[in-house]
Amino acid sequence: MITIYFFAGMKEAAGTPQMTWEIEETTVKNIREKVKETYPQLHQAEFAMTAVNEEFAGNDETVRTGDTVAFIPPVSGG
Amino acid sequence: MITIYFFAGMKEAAGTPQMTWEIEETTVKNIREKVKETYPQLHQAEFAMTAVNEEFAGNDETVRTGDTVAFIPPVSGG
Amino acid sequence: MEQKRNYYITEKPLDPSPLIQQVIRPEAGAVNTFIGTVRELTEGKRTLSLTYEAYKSMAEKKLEQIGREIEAENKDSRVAIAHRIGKLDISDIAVVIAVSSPHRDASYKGSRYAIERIKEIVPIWKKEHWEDGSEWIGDQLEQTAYNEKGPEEGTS
Amino acid sequence: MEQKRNYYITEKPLDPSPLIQQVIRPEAGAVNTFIGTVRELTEGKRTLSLTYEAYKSMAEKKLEQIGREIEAENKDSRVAIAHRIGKLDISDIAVVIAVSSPHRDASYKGSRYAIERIKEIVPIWKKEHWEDGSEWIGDQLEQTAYNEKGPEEGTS
Repeated sequence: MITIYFFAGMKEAAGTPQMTWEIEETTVKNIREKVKETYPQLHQAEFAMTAVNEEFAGNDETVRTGDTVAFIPPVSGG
Repeated sequence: MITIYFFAGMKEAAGTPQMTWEIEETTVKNIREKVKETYPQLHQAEFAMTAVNEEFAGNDETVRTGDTVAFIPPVSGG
Repeated sequence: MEQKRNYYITEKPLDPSPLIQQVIRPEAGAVNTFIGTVRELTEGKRTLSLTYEAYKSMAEKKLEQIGREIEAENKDSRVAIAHRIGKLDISDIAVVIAVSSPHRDASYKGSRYAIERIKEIVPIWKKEHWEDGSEWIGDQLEQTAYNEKGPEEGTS
Repeated sequence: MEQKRNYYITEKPLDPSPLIQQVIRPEAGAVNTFIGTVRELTEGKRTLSLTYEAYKSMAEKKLEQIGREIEAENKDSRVAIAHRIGKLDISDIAVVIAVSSPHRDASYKGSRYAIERIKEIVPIWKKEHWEDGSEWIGDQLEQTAYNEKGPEEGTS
């Protein structure tokens, strides 16, 4: 199982801070597709940065069961 | 009477934080001479910056009775 | 005690003093501190309050990474950074950065680097609340938002 | 109460917090603070303690002048500066500068200007105490000391 986190505007658009996906192994690219299928209103899933296990990771990154994937919309801290 | 202040190394060299001069009107230049006469060991009186009534002032500045003149060796605060 | 850590996200009001104390040490003669506070007016629009949200565990890692980057650039620098989340009122402190170094140049440089870097890589988001609505700042719907965004004109 | 003034010389230990609080305000989103502390090693020589002396009344005027210069350059900046005098131990705070402004650029610039300017025009002198003696720093016997002195490598 892979856990997927949403924050800020994406969390509000999804109506939830997280979803899970029962899969052994996939890629960040496939997770974007899965999220868009599940929450069609989450346009940001197409382009928002992503982090795997709290480190920024690109579309080709392999994601395995137990991993966490977070969508990171443009940050605005400071 | 004009009051003349010494600080830091000049104060230690003079052995006093101040001296007075009973004169109605003079210049910073003359005060340098007066100080060198009074405390020959105060070499710094030749070139240290001076302030009249708490504002930096040059050699030509007129100094009148009641004024204070301070010798300001190179500062090292901060 | 989160006040004993050099990099943390907190919901509590931020006090700069403990962070400053954590970087003061005999080898350092300079501490530069940057404090970001909630500004009332941004481009003429009146902010009522802000809400900050963080991906807390990753944000703390990224704050620490920024500190390590500064210490790698100048091995005698020491860094502490804290960011507040939750609801903040006008003039509340959102972020505190403290950088010590033997000489002042490196402390200014490190502190400046830290605030710029926070605005690039630390997963924290700000929602501005105005009289006529609210919006997540930076959370653009266009992909170009990443590439075209200029210097952040947020709280600081 | 000297803690309510924005520019002062004090013999008491310096706490940055009240100075920071004095410049925080709704229009400002950024506060840059510079803190100079007593460094143990300067060019490899071990300092035991420092003594600072000031021409107090003039020094406070000059600190205020520096603040006015910064606020003239950037009308939305606010400045507070305090300098400690007397005997200071290693790691003690000698100077605190706090500059607030709407955006961070001006706060960094103002803070940096203030510390450079203090080292030029504020009548404060530092005596370093080492194991083998002590010396007033900057109080050179040569007239050239004024012209040739490079960036001060004092406490900060």
